[in-house]
Amino acid sequence: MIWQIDLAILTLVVITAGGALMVKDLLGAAILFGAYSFMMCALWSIMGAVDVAFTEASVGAGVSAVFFVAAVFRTTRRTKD
Amino acid sequence: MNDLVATIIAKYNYWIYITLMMAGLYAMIAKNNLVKKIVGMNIFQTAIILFYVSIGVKKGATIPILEHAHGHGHDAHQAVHATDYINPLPHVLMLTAIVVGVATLGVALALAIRIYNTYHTLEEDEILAQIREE
Amino acid sequence: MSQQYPALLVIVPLLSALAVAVAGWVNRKWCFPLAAAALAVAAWSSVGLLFRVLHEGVVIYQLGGWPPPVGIAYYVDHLNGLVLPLVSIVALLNIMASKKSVEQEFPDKICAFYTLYLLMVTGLLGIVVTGDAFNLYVLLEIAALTGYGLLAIGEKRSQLATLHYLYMGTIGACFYLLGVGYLYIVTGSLNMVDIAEILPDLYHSKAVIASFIICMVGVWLKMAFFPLHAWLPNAYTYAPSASSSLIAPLVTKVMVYVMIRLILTVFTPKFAFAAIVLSDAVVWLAVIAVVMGAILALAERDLKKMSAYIIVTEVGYMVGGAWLGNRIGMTGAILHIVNDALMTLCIFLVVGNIVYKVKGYAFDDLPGLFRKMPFTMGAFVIGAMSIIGVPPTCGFFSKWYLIAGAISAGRYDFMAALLFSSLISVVLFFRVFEISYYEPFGDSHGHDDRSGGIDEAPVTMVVPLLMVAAILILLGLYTDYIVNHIVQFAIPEALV
Amino acid sequence: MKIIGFIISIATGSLLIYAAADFPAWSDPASPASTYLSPHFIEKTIEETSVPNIVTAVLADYRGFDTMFETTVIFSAGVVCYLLLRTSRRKEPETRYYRHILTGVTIELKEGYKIPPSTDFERIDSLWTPPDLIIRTVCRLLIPFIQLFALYVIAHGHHSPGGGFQGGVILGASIILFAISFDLRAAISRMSEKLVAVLCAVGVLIYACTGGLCLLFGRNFLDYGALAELLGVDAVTARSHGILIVEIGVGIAVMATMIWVYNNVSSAGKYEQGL
Repeated sequence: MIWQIDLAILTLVVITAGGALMVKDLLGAAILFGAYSFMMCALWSIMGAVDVAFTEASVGAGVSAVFFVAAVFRTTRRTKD
Repeated sequence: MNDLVATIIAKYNYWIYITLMMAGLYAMIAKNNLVKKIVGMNIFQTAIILFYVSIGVKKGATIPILEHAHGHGHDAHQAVHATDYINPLPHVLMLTAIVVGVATLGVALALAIRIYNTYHTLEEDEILAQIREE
Repeated sequence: MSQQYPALLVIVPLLSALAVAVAGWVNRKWCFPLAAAALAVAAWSSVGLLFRVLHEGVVIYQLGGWPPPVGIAYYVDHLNGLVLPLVSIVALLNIMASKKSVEQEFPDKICAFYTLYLLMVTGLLGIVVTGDAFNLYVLLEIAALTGYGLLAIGEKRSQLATLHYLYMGTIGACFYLLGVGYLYIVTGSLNMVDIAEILPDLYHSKAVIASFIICMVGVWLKMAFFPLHAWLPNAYTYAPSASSSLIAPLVTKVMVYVMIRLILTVFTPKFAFAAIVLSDAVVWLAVIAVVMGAILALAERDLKKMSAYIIVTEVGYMVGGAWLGNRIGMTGAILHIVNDALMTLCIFLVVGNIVYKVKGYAFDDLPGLFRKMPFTMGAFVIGAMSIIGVPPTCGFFSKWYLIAGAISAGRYDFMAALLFSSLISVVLFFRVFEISYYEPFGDSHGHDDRSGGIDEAPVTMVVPLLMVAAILILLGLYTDYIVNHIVQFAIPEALV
Repeated sequence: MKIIGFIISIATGSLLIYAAADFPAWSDPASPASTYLSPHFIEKTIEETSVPNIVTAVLADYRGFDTMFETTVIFSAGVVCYLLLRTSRRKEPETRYYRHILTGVTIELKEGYKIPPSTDFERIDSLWTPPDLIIRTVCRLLIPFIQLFALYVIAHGHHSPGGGFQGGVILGASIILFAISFDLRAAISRMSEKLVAVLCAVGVLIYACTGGLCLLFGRNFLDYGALAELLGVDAVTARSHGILIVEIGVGIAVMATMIWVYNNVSSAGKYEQGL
């Protein structure tokens, strides 16, 4: 485990999570959530949990993000917070 | 002081997971937008998954897939030592948790769409105002 | 065959749920018979299992043939032996009673409804029967997800109420998962009995204490214990009557069971009541829950929401009784799980019948109902008597045990809260009786039909309801048997 | 609400931080979690199930019961989305639109009229736009490879990361990609709602029936060792095969549910247009 990469990914996880919660646009939140999931997936594969990372890559960063985008498309992008 | 720094560094994964969990929990309670709450819910769930995956990590061990173990015979492989492989049990549990997460996400989004079709907004205060007017 | 009862119990509803899902695309008429037959088999095997437990003691069933700490095992003792028949029989009676109202409320989606109904029962039975802490989480989520589906197809406001329930339910389930994770990190095991064997050395570990608190908070969220109850009244009120009469009796009660199981089996009473000082505070919370639930119920002007707040009160009874930390209180709490499930079923079935005929459940819709629907309202009287706690009905006996437990624990505040809420229940129900007995039908609607002829709900709805009412009285008469032969063995010797 | 949320999350966080002090050191090989139960899985898996990927073995065999319910969770999510969103199938809109594929002419039909019986017409939605050539071509090229990879992931789950769940999601994602790059109607014409719904249930049924089969052979539920006679192999290999069978079931169920949920969510239950 290379600690520099580990640290960089941990930082990115926190940044994308914060971004997904703070950005004032639901489509942006959906995309940032996808990025967050992907960073999580990278973190887990570093930790050796390859199966979990694989699942998260396909489910979290893939299908969940698509569901979010689809739902935002069917409703609205507008948000107050 | 050095002790404190040492603990912080030694368990930084746990601190990250607690931070993410707090952020998700806060978003679920305090955010006004229904979809934002769902984003918070997912972050909350992934934080717990991160916690479980952290339990499984083992120093000096590799991923839980046995090497040189193809074939079915009992003599085709050498003795396997538990210290060489990462603990697989938390991974199994978390596969299940991820699935549960995406299932909950689907249901929550379906509900949000239904609510939008009824009230034409996703903001909770606006919906409650509309309900009060009825 | 009887060796496989524990498996059949969960697998038969699951298989039939899938069969219903497939059959629904072929012919809609097959859904109901399949579902009812599966629930009958589940009820049969749960009763069989109870008798096996009574004769042979604890039944352990290894799934996949792996011995417990490695694989998942079912662990059936007197406690879940008692709750299993309860769940399956309530589900069976309710599916019979609600056939007509399902056909009336959502004719297009009967098959999806019954699929979810059976999956929900699968989840609840699985929660009760399992002996594995993580397996419980998965089943918890099945019961919760299907519950969201069943609740959200009601009135216009039901979706928002359900979404709130979903947020709260997910937090609750995740807290439980986190608590299990904390247990796993210090013990390395997921099997409940196994954890209980490892834990005594770790009672002073901060992780175990935190795990206990987190698990409890998670379970309280799911059962709507007072400060965490906000999701319940709306979600249950706006739901279709067929789903609310399944979910209202069972979900909160099964969660109380989970709490008692965690206290008795996983953490053991020694830890929960002696090693950490929480029980006083929790009983205080329960006192507040009972009082506030009763007051909030008093403020409501419709029957269904009033019943929903009564559930909050009853949850307060059970949590308080369990946390009194003595044998009598625990007996009362376990007994009350059974009684309250049936009382709530009775009340919600009555509401379902009223909704079926009158299309409303506000107090304004009730006038003249005693003359119009004599059997329904007769059952309502029995259910109400049981909730108030009038002797021949079962509600009296569990309340008796709870009060006796409060006295022997020296918690007179809890006793006072119980008596206070009973008084409030008297007011609540007699108000309903007054409206529906004395005020003539049709006043508020301006109908000209003042004759008040009998216009009872269909037989298929009334007969199960009357059966529930009969069970309420029978349970009251057989309380001694249940306590001496079942509940007594459900509580470990360590708890005095 | 913001203040309450802040207090609650701080309280939770501090409880967790308080508890984390007593955790075993991070990545410690001597921690209880690594020494109590997991050595059994790591050391015995190959003897007992002959599956090198321990995660797959534990997932589908030792804790196979969890996984069956995990599949059920997914299935119930599909049913809930259908129940909540799907609008009645009987109602046909008053005006329908058809497109003549060869000429690209769009026809608007009032209620009661029909198009000439020809395969040259395709039904389209009011907001239909012609699919982009580049996207369409790239997707047409990619989708077979994605599906092939998904099948590899399902089949090779015994030896490498992956298994029914991941493979199923990828398989579902390939169909979702098709629905995004063309439109939902095109995807549904290839995979009808009924087929998707039935596949969902069939996937879980495969899993549950495999377990039920073990009951019929007189063993406990999901004890794949019972399948040895049926498959004509020894008990250990039977476990390996049993795992493969249930993984296929999981794959089918997950694929179908992902498509089902996407169809309902992206069209809000109307089954038109999509994303």
